[in-house]
Amino acid sequence: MDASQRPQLEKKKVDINYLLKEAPREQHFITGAQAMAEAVKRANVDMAIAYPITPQSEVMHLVGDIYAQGHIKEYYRAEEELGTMSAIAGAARAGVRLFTATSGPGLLRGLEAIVSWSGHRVPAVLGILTRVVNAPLSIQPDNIEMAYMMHCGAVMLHAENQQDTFDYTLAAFAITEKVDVYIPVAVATEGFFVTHAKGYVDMFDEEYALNDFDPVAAPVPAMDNETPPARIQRDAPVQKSNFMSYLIHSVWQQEIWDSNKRAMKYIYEYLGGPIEVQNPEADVFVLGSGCAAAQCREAHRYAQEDGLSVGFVKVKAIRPFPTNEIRDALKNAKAVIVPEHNIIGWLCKEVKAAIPNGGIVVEGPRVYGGMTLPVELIMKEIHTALGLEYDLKL
Amino acid sequence: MAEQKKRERYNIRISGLGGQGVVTTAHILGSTMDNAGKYASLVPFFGSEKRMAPVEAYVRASNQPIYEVGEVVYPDIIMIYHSQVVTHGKSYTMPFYTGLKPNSLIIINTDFDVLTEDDIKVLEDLNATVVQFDATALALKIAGTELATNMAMMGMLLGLTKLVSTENIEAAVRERFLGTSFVSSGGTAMLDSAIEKKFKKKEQLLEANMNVINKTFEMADSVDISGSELIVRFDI
Amino acid sequence: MTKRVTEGPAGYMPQSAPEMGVELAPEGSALLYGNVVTPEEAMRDAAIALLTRDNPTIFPGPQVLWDWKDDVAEKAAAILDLASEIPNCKIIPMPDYRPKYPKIDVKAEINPNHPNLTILDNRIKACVFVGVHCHYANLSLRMIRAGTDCYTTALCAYMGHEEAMASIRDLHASDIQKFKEIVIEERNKLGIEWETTLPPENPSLQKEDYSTLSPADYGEYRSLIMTKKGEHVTEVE
Amino acid sequence: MSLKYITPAERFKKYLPKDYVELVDYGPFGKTQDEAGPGNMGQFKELMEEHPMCSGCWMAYYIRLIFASLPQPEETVTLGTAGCGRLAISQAAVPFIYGNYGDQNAMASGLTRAFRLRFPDKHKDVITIAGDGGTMDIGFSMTMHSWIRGEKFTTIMLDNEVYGNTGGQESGMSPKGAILKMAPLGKKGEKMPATELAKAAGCVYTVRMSPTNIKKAAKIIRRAIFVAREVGPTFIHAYTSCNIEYSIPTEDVFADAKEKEKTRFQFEEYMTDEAKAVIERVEAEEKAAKRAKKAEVV
Repeated sequence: MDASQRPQLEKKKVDINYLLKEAPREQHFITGAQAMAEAVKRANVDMAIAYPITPQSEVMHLVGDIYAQGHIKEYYRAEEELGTMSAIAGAARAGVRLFTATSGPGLLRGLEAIVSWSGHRVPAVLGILTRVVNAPLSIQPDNIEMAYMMHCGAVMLHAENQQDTFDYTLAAFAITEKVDVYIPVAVATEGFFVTHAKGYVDMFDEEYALNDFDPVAAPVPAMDNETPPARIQRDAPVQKSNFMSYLIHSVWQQEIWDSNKRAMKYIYEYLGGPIEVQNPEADVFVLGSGCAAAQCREAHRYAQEDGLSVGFVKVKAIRPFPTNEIRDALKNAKAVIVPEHNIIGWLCKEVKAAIPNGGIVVEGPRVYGGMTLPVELIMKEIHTALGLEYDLKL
Repeated sequence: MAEQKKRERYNIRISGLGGQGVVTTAHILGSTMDNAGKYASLVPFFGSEKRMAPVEAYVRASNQPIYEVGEVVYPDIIMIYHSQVVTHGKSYTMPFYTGLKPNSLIIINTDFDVLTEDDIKVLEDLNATVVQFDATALALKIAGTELATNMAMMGMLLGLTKLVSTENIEAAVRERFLGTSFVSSGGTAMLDSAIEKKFKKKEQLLEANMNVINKTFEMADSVDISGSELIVRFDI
Repeated sequence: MTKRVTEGPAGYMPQSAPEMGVELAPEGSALLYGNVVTPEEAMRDAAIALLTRDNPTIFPGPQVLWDWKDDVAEKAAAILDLASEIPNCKIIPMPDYRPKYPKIDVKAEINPNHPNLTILDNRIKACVFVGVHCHYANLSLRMIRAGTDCYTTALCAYMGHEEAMASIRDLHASDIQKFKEIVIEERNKLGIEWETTLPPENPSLQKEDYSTLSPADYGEYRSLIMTKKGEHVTEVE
Repeated sequence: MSLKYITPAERFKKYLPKDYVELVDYGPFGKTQDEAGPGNMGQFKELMEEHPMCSGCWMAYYIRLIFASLPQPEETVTLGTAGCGRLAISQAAVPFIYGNYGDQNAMASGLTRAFRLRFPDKHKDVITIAGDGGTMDIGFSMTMHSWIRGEKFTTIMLDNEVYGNTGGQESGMSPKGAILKMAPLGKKGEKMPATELAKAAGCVYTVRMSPTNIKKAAKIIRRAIFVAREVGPTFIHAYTSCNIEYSIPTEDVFADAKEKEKTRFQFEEYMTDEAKAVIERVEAEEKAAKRAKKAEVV
């Protein structure tokens, strides 16, 4: 059956600010996968394309269910991730609101298409439910795939928990569709630790939904035979010739990263800023994103209880990277501990590059290959940084 | 301290249209420098278009080894093989003098004054010298074929810069037409066979080319490129 | 006011304006040389540029050239009213965005893949972009700033353009009319005499005199000439 | 039928370049095949005129034919991928989507479904036009799965039996024994049975042909589009020689196409009953419209 013949649920269509800030909310105890799907349910999504991979599958199963219930107009299981991501790019040309999600190896398989989304001005929301990608095979949580995503031009948000997953996913739809942004927004959170774990999520009623997608308010024409010009090639192959400037590809790339930069004001508007800071006057900081931020938050609380001078920074936006905000937050820090769920320490590298005194950055603790990041490891680093003993056996 | 040898270094941008021998010139220039025991590096550039479409090639020539790669963005010599490069913007680099360094040399093949007032002002500010002559007519007159236009242009360049001797050039031209050396494209091979048909023997072809080069050396001798005049013109 | 974004040429590979720290103007404001100002201030500066610099030109884009939405006619009329008040103003359209083979006619159109061909050939020193989709407008404005000394004005229906010298956002037909009034005021202040005159039609539309035209006149394009139905060409070259 | 987006704003018409004005005045938008179809090529403003393909290119000719045969060019979107074809397709006055390597049928799947949900009352024709490499090698999985899913759009494979644009390498569609780049000892495997694969994957209308007859080729293109609108995936496997890589002298290109028609590209048309019903209905309607018009004139 064609999508247009399917019954659609009646919704109260409202603006994103109302959804995020005003709509009355009630607390639910749900998994991260549910939280992402519940956000998609309320985002008035036109089309979602699914392909299974653990631990993402849960999300797209649930999105399939809400499609069956009439919250989404079109949904199908694609052949594999490259096909999925390409189909998202094709559908985007028609001017519709889109969602898909993937994990680790799936992200890498789809990456050829994903890296071109920004340049092709594809406004879509991509869920990344992180997972190991290295050989040998594993399905465990590890967010190394985010390092590959960081140079694609896409906006990237990293959710700490189920609540963030719900809020960021909704905000992502609003951000990706801004005329001055119009590049994809990825919402990442840790597989299993968040996707399969339950947490508290304040949600508004599902009778509310985001306003309809407006294909006209766009920096590029929809290729729908309704929007001029007729002779468009939005994604022209541009190579040096006498009818192409030397600069054309460069200014195009600049435009993508400028669009990424322009997303920052919306991150302030919808997420209250790209970072969260606690105890800004502290000597030692713990800084993390995603699940690592949850571990840091806990460590920060233990430290407060012990009367230690420890501050906390949560990085919500990985792209655009909050360079100025982090530099400002850490300007008086004597040490910054950056715990991560991957071996290469991509966040650590970003933080080092962002501040003038990179030497204060403590690399780790890091865990990977599916290991949990115990708060005690962070506490040990805090104590070391403060010149204190911390007794941690094993 | 050992006396440091003065660095002679020319970064040359050659702009023309497909079929004019732009890339061939770059190759011969390279060989010429090599024959003279000096150094050269060249970067041909073909666009995706064909006949009468712009072609640019870049040559770096020096008495010392050359390390850098890529197109010449900031040239100190520009060679323009066709007036349309200037008048129709038929150049990858628009306008044609983009990036030109001060006190530089421009050689233009044209049968009329191509530079506009605005161009002249820019070039005067750069203290450039423009040598303007009808290389195509000269090639026709001396060698009996337009296909020797590139020889006239190259001869003028080498005559003005005194980078190498005519013997070095002859060796390079000989290598180009008598050797089994590099062929820059399928189109070039076609033109080669056309020009070879024109001359019964390859020796004749070589001689005709050398006559053009010798003539341009003579013409170049009469020019003072450090003079105050912006445009130097020749009657052919 | 420190000018942060100015006429070029800014160089081989300049930073983009957002990279330089320029942000889009908030609602109700405009950008002038990268600074947030009132729309009137920006319009006044742009008006002076259009009145005092050589070969002022308006580049209308697909969103105002094609009759696809209800408000197009009104905007088109307003743009022509504005053009009529700028002495010797030309209109050179950007009808679409594809890289056009083999080459655009620089007198007849501007193309986002190499806008400088048109700017340089026509020696345009002040221009207005209107109705061009934001992505392509940004690419064009950036290349123009990199390679030419043209003063750029962006009249944008959305959020404006950091890259332009003067950028007006949330544009309606009434804003174009207001801009026109400012042009007239500034023109009077400058003492420039001008009678309201529509710009000349597109030069490519001029009727060719077929009685004297031979296919050879088409030069390298002569192979593209095709006969119309019932027409017989007896002489070729 | 929406012609608005290709109608100039009244007051701007005289400021448009000539070729756009002519496209609007003499182009095939909103016209019938009798007014602006392949039979009249050269007498109306074609959707694609100048292109950077090699002289004598049979692929360029067939691409022109595709554009001239479109039932409604004003409601058509084309998709393609890397290869010679896109050089010409991108010069047509019909939106063209160029994605990544071989992903045209995956993109078309998303696009077609999105069109159907956005425009329930319109037929938007979606056509992928890609080479043999794009369709059968790098894009194989996405091509096959779009057919297996029954996606309602047309796939046209421009088969020149070689990777022309990258310099003449062997493709899955090259004939056995062909000595090409990356097959220095001759191709070992057989030419892939494209139309058989298409039928097995669920295409409801497939044709293999060497487009030597303009009228016939145009009819096939239109049939494939009409059937895709209503029934399911359709596929045209067309021979479009590469005269450069196979060294076919320009004057022999047509003779080569004729010869291939007798060998590897023997005409084969397959349709399901449902597809047949659509074709018969549409062609009867067209005939009736033609007759009515004739009567009107008389």
